[in-house]
Amino acid sequence: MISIEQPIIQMQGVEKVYGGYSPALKGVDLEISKGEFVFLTGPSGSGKSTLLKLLFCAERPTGGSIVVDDMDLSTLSGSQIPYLRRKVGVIFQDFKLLPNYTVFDNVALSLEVLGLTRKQVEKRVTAIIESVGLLEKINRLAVQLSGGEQQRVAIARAVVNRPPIILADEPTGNLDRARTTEVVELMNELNARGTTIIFATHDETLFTNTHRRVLTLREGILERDQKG
Amino acid sequence: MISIEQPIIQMQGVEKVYGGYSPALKGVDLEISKGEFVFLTGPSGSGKSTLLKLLFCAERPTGGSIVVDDMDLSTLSGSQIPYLRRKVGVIFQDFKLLPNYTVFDNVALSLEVLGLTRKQVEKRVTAIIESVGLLEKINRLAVQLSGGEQQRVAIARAVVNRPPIILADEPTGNLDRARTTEVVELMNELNARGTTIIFATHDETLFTNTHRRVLTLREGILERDQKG
Amino acid sequence: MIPGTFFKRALRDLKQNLFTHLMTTGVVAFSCLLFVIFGLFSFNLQQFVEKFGRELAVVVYLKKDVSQEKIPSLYKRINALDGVESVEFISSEDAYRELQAFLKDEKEILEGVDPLFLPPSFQVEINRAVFNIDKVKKIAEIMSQWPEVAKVQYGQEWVDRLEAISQVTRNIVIIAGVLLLLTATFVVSNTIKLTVYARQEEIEIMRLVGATNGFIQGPFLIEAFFQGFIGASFAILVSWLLYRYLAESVSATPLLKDMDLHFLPMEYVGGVLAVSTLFCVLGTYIALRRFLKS
Amino acid sequence: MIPGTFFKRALRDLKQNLFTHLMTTGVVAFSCLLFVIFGLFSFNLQQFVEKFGRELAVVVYLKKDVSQEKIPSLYKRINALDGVESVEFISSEDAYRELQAFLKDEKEILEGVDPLFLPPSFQVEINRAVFNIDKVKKIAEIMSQWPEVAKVQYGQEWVDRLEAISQVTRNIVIIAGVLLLLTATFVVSNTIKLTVYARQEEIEIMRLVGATNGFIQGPFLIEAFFQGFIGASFAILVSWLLYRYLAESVSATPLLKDMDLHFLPMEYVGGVLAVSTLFCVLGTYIALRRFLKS
Ligand SMILES: Nc1ncnc2c1ncn2[C@@H]1O[C@H](COP(=O)(O)OP(=O)(O)OP(=O)(O)O)[C@@H](O)[C@H]1O
Ligand SMILES: Nc1ncnc2c1ncn2[C@@H]1O[C@H](COP(=O)(O)OP(=O)(O)OP(=O)(O)O)[C@@H](O)[C@H]1O
Ligand SMILES: [Mg+2]
Ligand SMILES: [Mg+2]
Repeated sequence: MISIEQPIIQMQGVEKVYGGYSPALKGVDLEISKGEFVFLTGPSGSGKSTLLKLLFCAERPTGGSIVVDDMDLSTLSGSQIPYLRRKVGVIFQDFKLLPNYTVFDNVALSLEVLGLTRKQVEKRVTAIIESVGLLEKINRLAVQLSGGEQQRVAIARAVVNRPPIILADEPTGNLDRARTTEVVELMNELNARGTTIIFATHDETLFTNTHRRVLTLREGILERDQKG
Repeated sequence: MISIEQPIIQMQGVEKVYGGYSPALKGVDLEISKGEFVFLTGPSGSGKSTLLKLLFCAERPTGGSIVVDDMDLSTLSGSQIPYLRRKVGVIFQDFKLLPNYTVFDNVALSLEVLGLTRKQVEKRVTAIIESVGLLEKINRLAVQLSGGEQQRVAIARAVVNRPPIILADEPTGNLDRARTTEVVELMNELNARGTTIIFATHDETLFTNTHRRVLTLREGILERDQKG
Repeated sequence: MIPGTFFKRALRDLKQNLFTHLMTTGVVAFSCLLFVIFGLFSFNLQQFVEKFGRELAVVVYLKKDVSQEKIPSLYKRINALDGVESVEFISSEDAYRELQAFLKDEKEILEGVDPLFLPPSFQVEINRAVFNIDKVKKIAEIMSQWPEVAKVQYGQEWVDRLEAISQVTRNIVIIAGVLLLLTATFVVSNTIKLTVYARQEEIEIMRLVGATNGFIQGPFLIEAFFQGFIGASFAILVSWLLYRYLAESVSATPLLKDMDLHFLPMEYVGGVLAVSTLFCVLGTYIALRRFLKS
Repeated sequence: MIPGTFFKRALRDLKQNLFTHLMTTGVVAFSCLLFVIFGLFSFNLQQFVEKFGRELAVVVYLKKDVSQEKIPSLYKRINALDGVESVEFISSEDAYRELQAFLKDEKEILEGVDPLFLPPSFQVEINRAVFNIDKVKKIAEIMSQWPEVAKVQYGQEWVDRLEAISQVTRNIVIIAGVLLLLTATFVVSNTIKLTVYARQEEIEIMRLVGATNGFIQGPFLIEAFFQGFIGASFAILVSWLLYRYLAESVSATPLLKDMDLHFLPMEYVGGVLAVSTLFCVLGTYIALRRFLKS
């Protein structure tokens, strides 16, 4: 299912050292094509989240170059970052929901920042919330949800604006088997429509029987790049 | 491995309705003996976290009675709650670490609230941090850790004061297979020393081949109580 | 970006953080109130000192033997001097009557005294010369050299004293004003900082989902505008009510009737409103900047 | 629980939240400063009015024909009256000399006037009778009925005016004081609330791991104690320096020398320290309570 198109993500010799500590990423070279679905795995603390954070400028690399959708992140000015982030839907490992916003408002935020009005977003937000099975809880505050429910809101928020790239950081850690399958299917569907997906996970069952490409990090080094 | 001793946790007709919403727990009857190791499973939003929250008075039941280690939680006064919580080590689903405290200080907090001085806690804290593999990061702030590392700190904090009861809410959701095995082994070891453990998880592989007791919740109802 | 969206979001924020907003508005109101009342006080003090100063006059005593005919020409010469506001002639008889009035019930002590024993004089009012003692001195010097003049008296001691008092008053007012301004600035900017910091997480998350700085700032700045404006308006209203109360109680006391109070001039009121609003908006802008630059 | 642990934790907290702590202390300091300076001002105003009042005297004019021998007995009788502070006899000659001194350069107008044309009198000082006009009236009435007395004068108009002024002053001082107190209370308690709310998560987590309320409150209350104490001390220091500066510049001005300024009495200073400290501790306690009861 790998479409051989132009690369949408390019990393060259990327290094990330968090001030004063040992490097979290060392010399990562990576190229991901438009429309690819890539799993990212590796033990706890190996640098998966760091790699993803670099791709939407939550962190800046301390070495190497990164190009995302023709934007060179090393020369990207601060005022350009929001426009990068609108192209990249991120499911955060710690969800990063606004606890006192409702489910609807949390998801709608992704569209509101684009300048759409409430009217315009209503339909799309409702549809995506339904697809993650939370329609009946649409008006609850995020803080009133269970862990798995929060995770699904985070997924909905990342995909609602149909970004060309989705970075999913452990998006099924709090979900039961059935829900996990649903999420993977949602990702497959989005991928089929052309979305590039990087899916960081510890759950080997998710990729062992697929033909997806699997990247394995170990102590900041891209140890293995197993094309599916 | 179920030791037939006196019950340490007793729930009778427990019901929990979060203000105005449909009930999260309905008529749960449950008895857990001292020294038992119980898995708690069920789909997302089925009430696992709610059940655990009731056991350390983070939430109060709206019906039924709960007795934990001879303390009747329905008559427990506010000033008694801290003493209940010192007997119950909780690994929170969302970790609940203090982001600007170091790993050491986060774990030490559990012992400091007992009135122990720094000197006294130092040895125990260091030992437990080493056992979760974070010794080299002991002086980092919690916010500077990866998701899995934070989860391990949360585990260390819950067990460092050797409580007679441990409530683990999805303690391996952010951990890789190897780390997960380590955590389960740590729990087994604590259990062997007499600690009662309730381990909420979605990961069926953790209990399918053991002979542990497994409780299954579905929509707030204790659907299945499978003695191992 | 449609401004309407900003207003709607500002409104939602307002509902969600009502307590904090009321608090900030309260802090702004109190700060402005202190400042306005202080302004009211020092403004009236200044008016009072000025009025008092304006009542000071230069008295020109004529020699007793100056003939009546010379009076009109002297009157004209004095009136022609630079800085003279008004001139009044007081004959010996007038002066005697004034002394009688001054002594009131003891006027019998003047029994048997020649009504003409006091010299005739001119009462000269100087045009707002209070704080310009040099001009008074110059005028006095010119007149004292005229042959018809016996003596020029201008209450030098009083002028000096008044000047000293107004100097000290001015110093106190300046120090107190600067202190108040510092306090208000410090307190209001801290309150703003604390409320913005309390929403740090919200700001961070908005940035992560692709919000521009403008999108994030918009509602904050709108809210800050209203906090500054409503707070100051409230302060002005309260101090106006206070002023009405004081003014009425002063004018109801017969002895203080001539001490009429004034409210602050419109420019000052407008200034307080403008500065308060601007300050809140700017303070919020600066507090936000910390979280917006990456 | 060992108090030492509390101090150590308070110290760690202080380091971690240094900025917030400095801010709170600053807010407390500014609030106290305003209050102390206001106290300084109204205290001196009151002293000034009182002193002015104490200088008011009742003058008893005797009939011109009263014989010298009666003076001592009259002196004693006046002195024996309830409320009389001191009595001074002024003979006709004394009065004449005083009038000469008063007229200064114009004393030539008294030329040819009989030095005895003024009646002898007693200058009676009333014991702090300023605000008790009734007592003055009563004394005056008693004395005016004695056959030797021609007239009793006590500047009724002045006493009334002074009373009216001090009434208005007192009103203004009370209103301003209440306002200041309200402002300080509001601002300080809000700052405390905001800083405590900012640490809500920390408090919640401590409770979840089994901390008692005392364990959580301890460091907060210790910090609040220091904030209140240091803030107030700072304010007192600054206002003392300000006072020194003003007092010096007043005494350096010859004309204002007799207007000697006073610093606040020790009780007031102690009161400000105590109230500030207590208020911070209590405010923190109340703000914390919201998060501690379950
Ligand atoms: N504070 C709250 N207010 C209202 N509803 C709540 C609150 N907390 C939980 N709920 C609801 O109660 C139900 C049970 O939640 P709970 O967190 O116990 O689920 P869970 O089994 O732990 O799920 P997960 O596996 O996703 O963590 C859910 O439907 C949830 O939406
Ligand atoms: N802000 C930070 N400051 C310092 N070190 C950090 C910071 N964030 C991450 N690290 C370190 O960088 C390394 C990689 O972290 P990262 O979050 O990328 O791991 P991960 O692969 O996502 O792990 P996990 O599966 O546990 O989430 C870890 O050792 C972590 O401690
Ligand atoms: Mg991670
Ligand atoms: Mg849960």
